[in-house]
Amino acid sequence: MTSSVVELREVKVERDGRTVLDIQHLQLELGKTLTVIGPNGAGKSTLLRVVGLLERPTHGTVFHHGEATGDGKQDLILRRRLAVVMQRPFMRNASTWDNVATGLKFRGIGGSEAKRRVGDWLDRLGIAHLADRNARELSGGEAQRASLARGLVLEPDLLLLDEPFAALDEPTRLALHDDLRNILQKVQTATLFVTHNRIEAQTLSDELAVLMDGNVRQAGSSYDVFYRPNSEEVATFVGMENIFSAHIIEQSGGLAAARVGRAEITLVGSWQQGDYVLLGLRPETVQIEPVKGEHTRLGSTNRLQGRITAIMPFGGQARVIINCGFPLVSIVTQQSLMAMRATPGMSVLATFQTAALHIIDRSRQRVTLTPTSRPDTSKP
Amino acid sequence: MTSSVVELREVKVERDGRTVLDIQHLQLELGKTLTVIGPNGAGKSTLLRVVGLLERPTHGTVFHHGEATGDGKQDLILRRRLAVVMQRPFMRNASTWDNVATGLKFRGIGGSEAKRRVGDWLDRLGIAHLADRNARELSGGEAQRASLARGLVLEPDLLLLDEPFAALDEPTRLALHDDLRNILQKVQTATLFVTHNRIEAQTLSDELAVLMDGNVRQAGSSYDVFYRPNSEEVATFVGMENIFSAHIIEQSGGLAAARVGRAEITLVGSWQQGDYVLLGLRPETVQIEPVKGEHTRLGSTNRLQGRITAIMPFGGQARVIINCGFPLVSIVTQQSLMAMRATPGMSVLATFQTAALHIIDRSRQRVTLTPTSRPDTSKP
Amino acid sequence: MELIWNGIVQAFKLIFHLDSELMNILWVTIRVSGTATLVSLLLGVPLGALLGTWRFPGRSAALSIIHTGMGAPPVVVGLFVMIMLWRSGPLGGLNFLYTPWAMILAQTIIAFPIITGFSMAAVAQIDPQLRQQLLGLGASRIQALRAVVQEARLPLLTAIMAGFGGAISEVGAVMMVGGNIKGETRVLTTATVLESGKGEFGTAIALSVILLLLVFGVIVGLTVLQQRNRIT
Amino acid sequence: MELIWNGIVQAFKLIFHLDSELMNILWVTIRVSGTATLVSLLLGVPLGALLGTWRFPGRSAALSIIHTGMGAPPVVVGLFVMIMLWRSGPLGGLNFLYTPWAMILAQTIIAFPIITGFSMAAVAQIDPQLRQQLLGLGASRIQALRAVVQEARLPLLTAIMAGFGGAISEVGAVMMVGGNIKGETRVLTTATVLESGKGEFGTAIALSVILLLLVFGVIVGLTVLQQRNRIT
Amino acid sequence: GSARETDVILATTTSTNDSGLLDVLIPDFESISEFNIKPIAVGTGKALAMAERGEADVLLVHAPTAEKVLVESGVIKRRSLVMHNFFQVVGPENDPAHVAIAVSATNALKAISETDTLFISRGDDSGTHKMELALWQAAGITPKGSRYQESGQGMGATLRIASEKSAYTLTDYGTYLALKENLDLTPLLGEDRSLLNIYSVLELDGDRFNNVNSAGGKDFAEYLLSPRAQRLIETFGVDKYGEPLFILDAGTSESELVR
Ligand SMILES: Nc1ncnc2c1ncn2[C@@H]1O[C@H](COP(=O)(O)OP(=O)(O)OP(=O)(O)O)[C@@H](O)[C@H]1O
Ligand SMILES: Nc1ncnc2c1ncn2[C@@H]1O[C@H](COP(=O)(O)OP(=O)(O)OP(=O)(O)O)[C@@H](O)[C@H]1O
Ligand SMILES: [Mg+2]
Ligand SMILES: [Mg+2]
Repeated sequence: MTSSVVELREVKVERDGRTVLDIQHLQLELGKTLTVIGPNGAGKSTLLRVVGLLERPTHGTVFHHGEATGDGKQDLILRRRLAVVMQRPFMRNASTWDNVATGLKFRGIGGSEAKRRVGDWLDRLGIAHLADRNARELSGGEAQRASLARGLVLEPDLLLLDEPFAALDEPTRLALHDDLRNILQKVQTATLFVTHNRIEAQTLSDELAVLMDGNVRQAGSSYDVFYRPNSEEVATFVGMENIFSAHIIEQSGGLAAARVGRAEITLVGSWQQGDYVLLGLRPETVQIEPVKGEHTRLGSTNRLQGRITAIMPFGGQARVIINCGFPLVSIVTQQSLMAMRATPGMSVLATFQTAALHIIDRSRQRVTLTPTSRPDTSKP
Repeated sequence: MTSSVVELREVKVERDGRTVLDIQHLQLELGKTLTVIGPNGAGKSTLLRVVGLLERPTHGTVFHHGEATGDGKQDLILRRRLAVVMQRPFMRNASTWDNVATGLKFRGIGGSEAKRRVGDWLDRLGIAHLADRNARELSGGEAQRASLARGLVLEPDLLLLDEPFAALDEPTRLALHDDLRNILQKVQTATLFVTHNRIEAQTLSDELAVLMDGNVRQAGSSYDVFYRPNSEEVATFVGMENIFSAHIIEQSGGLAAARVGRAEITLVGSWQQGDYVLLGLRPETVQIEPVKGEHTRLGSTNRLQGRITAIMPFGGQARVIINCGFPLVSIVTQQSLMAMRATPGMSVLATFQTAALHIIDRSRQRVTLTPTSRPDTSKP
Repeated sequence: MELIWNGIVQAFKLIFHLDSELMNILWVTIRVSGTATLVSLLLGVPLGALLGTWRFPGRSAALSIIHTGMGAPPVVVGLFVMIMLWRSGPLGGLNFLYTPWAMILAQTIIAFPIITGFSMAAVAQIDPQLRQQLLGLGASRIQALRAVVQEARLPLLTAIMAGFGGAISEVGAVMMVGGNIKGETRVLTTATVLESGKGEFGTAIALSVILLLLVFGVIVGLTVLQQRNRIT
Repeated sequence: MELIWNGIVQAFKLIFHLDSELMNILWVTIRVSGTATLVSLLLGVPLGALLGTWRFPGRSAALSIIHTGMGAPPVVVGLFVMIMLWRSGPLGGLNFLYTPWAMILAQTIIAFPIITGFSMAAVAQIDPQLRQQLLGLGASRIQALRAVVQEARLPLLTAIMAGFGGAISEVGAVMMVGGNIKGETRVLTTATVLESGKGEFGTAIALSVILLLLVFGVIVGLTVLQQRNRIT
Repeated sequence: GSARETDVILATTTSTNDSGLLDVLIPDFESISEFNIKPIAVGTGKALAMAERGEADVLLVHAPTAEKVLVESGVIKRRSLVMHNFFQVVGPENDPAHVAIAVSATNALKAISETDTLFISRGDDSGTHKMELALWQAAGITPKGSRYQESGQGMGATLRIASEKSAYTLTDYGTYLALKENLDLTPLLGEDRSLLNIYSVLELDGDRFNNVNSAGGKDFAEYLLSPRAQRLIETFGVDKYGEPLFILDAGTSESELVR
């Protein structure tokens, strides 16, 4: 067995009689990073607090390094091996330097050792010039950097990060991703990382868990979760905005023809005629083109005719809603929109690769998260 | 003249003798949304507080609706026409409902009117079920929603939003973008919007200002700022990670050949031989392919040979650093990496369209932000 | 020890018999200390809130004066008030000396700095950004002040308790300016001193117990109020 | 009014002549009230911090008792302490009555609930999430408590001032248990009462002024300390 | 501050202490004795209650009737007269009840009760209060109503109240002399046999209590009666008020005085 740093068994947290967290099983190993994503109020911060021994679960047990926790004295020793960076950067009314040194001081680390480590992390997070400033006067992002430095300076066995980059500017965020991934790989730390940022979620770790209403809805590699979601909710949450149920009408070799509303599409795989399958499609994989030419069946590209109902800006691109009997969302560049002179009401063909269709397989639903028993999720 | 809601003239804010904000001129009009981006500590929140009459500038004057502010009594009337949503959701120790109703109460709006409006906004932000809960017990994202609702419920003439979506989950964030844009367009509000999210910055408004070290470094349409940055700093900040200086060696028709380090590239435009130009290139426009075939000069596609020095995950994609004499960053899909069996040390061709090269024109630097006198920045 | 036990028993006897002298003393006590606390509250909480949120030159001197007031000995207060209220004194015309008004005045001078000082400390502890957020939602300065005071209601209640405690428990000043006149200005503390001076330790203890019960009752009442208001 | 003015003049005369009796009274005052404040501090701040952060059944009852203690009249405290310390009382063996020890005991009983109650209120006002964050950085429970107390240093200082003020300004209890013995247990307040009883209003006012100056000095000292510590 | 064999607790009345006499006598005593006197100034009632419980070693008080009760009960081993002076009826200068021309104290009280003038009683069970009550009784009057107020305080405060309210009151001479400068009160009646104010020293019976320092008490009592102390008492007040405050009584019996 690998060395498990944290293990949760049948952990439940209740508040005012409501269950806000309900984890069957969760395990975290040395050198691994588990990213937790989920909607607001899903229980992510609660999970973090429970894992960090800051809050006792109503039921169940939290194991650290194989030992059951819950004994005050023992817990302190275990807490000294971890570091929590909370969602909000709560700063002591003291200088930034003192704030970052707080955890070291608790551990009796002072002198040149503390000076070196604190100085180092202030530098890495670009806040060395703020060392002498009262931390209560820092800007939102500066405070979050200080909060992050305060945790990282401890070089813990277990690192618990609750949206640590939410207030950072993008260049810093990017630089920190690279930095942090390198550090975490080098220093054999187990990390639990909560984020709302989809790119971040896929960047910082391979393992991902989706928490919803206090339950782990899906767990696996980030590819697994983002490209093979096991339920409509997860699919929607990870950005598969287009979800529809298809009725297989014909099977031919590795391809099948299916009916979605009044439209017909091609999908990959072997199916029984009459089967119903749930399909997910990311809007960025849907292109639009002017209506022209023939409609080919069972090809590698699906073409659905529809009418544009709305065009909305999305970053440098645009989100286009097309009514093909059912609404289909597409994200396209401004350029291609201009080239087509697309306007609401216009008839267009929405096209997407057959390979871009994801089958949402509810049978893969599972609630425990044990890396060792995880189904094989090798990437394509 | 259009009706200016806010105007700042030669406003300076000093703290402990340091200038944290220095705005020559800034004007905000009814029905328009100005987005402010900039690194942490740039002074964005300070700007917001000054505009919101929460802080008096050390020098200069803030005008609201054409009137100079600074008189306590008059300021209250003006403050009643605006709403500030601060970066951190400071909640009163009261129910969520009461928190959202706070501003209405200050204005003496109660009864069924308040009930309708508060209920409406709680609904829109998906926190109606939290109405009776103490707002101090809300999760990070829930609190931010409440904070946003608290401002929007006031339906102000001037809306000041400081990173209001930072803690929201992505689906909610997306939905709110659309919602908010629609609302702001409908209800003739002037909006000042601070964000770190690049997509958000381009989605919510056309006008954008880049604040750095307290100064407006660039202002204009979001296309202008993101695709025609006027300095290295701005370029880097908006994501043009590749910036290099090119030496024109040959001009032929609308194309020019230039030397970058030891490599040679083609660019669009008319130049004098011997000119130096500063170029910016977004990593997502750089592709990589195996080394093969001929190297064509003065084509629409630039091809630079180099060696991969690092591959880092980036969301579902990967960031690849290629050494072509100078480092070049490319963002490519995992699939294309796999197809090439790319590994660090491997020789590759980095390719990018000539049209993807942006010329950074320092002569366009400007520090005032007056929408009416903005240079024409029609999109391509 | 036996003395204390007997005193407690006597206290309950006095209470249950609705002893008319005791009832009068109780009534004067509650009226005087209640009024003094109320006046101190109405003046002290706004002033404290203002001092806690508004930075101005000389603020720290003002605070030192308030804090000194918190430590001003009641006997000193009593002495000064008495001299002021003497017939020959500057406020002699009011004819307040040896009336409950004089006692209210003295107790207000004692309770006011306590309530002001602690209101100040309570309000200063609230994040100034909350106040900014409230102003940004359209609060007038007064509305913001009121809201900030509401945020600090827990320590403020403690301040009120301390102010009331300081007023009702005080004896030196009310003795001097009230005169401890039976049926008019005799309160629980002065009665306790009197009985103890007479060597009537049993009665003194009985009065002490009644005084403690009164304070306890008021405090439990305020605490319940505070608990109920915790989540509005 | 003239009386007050003469008193002030006399106060400065006494101070500048280093009047030996005054010096003795000052020394006893400072020793007794200083010790009582210190003891109350050492006991009250940790207890208050604990009550402010730790929720347990019966906490609200404990708070009510502390709050009642804040309002417990010094005369009552004096009476009970006296009875305890009597030769025939349970603590008679200590032979503390009519010594500074008895006064320290009484003043501690008076200052302790004040300091505890306000420490509680001050610490309870600190966001509980800050404490969680500190624990999450490896603080032991005691380290976290200490850090939280440090956060509340502003209102805590006010609490200390109030505790010291309560102790030094008290007269009923120290009179009873100290006996106001010249050269031994006479402090500024009891001396003031004595002089005022003798009709020596000038001296009484002089002593009052000196007492106020002493309190003011201590408070200005503490305030300076607080200002200096604002940004550590 | 631990137990000292030499400590002697002297329970005395506020008026004795306020007069300043003890500030003269105690240092003198301590200069010739190994004992250390701790004077505790309390109300007469409390002083007697302290004696009853053995909380004092020696008493200097002025409430003959109550003192005799203690002597009879055996708490007090010896009671000796030290000195005396006279109580005074004082009141506003215009003297609406014409107390100044009253033939006796009882007549004066009768006169006061018949006019519309306030009388302030100490009401604190002190020696002065007991005397006042005895006088009312002798006059056959039960004082009550709004014109009879009880201050429940010491002599000084009571005089102050009487002065402020233009009322009559009964006071010991020493306190009146000390305070009269700041009072609008005139001495109207004194030197009446019935207004005798007798101070006695009371020694506790050491055999009845565990911790009473009866040797120290005895030593101090004997000192008060000694010529050395009597000389100090005899001249006390002369320099300040131009007349002595107390008249010597050492060796005199009470019956001699009253007659
Ligand atoms: N009291 C103060 N004394 C000195 N500097 C201060 C004070 N308060 C704020 N600052 C500094 O002013 C600068 C601007 O702060 P501001 O909050 O406006 O930044 P911001 O652009 O909103 O940053 P962020 O993206 O991190 O929220 C920061 O560097 C901050 O540290
Ligand atoms: N004291 C409480 N009583 C009742 N419910 C509570 C209490 N505290 C928190 N909750 C609820 O518990 C749920 C989980 O909260 P948690 O902070 O773990 O969410 P989260 O997943 O971190 O959300 P976010 O993304 O917004 O930070 C939320 O719905 C929150 O409102
Ligand atoms: Mg959270
Ligand atoms: Mg900010």
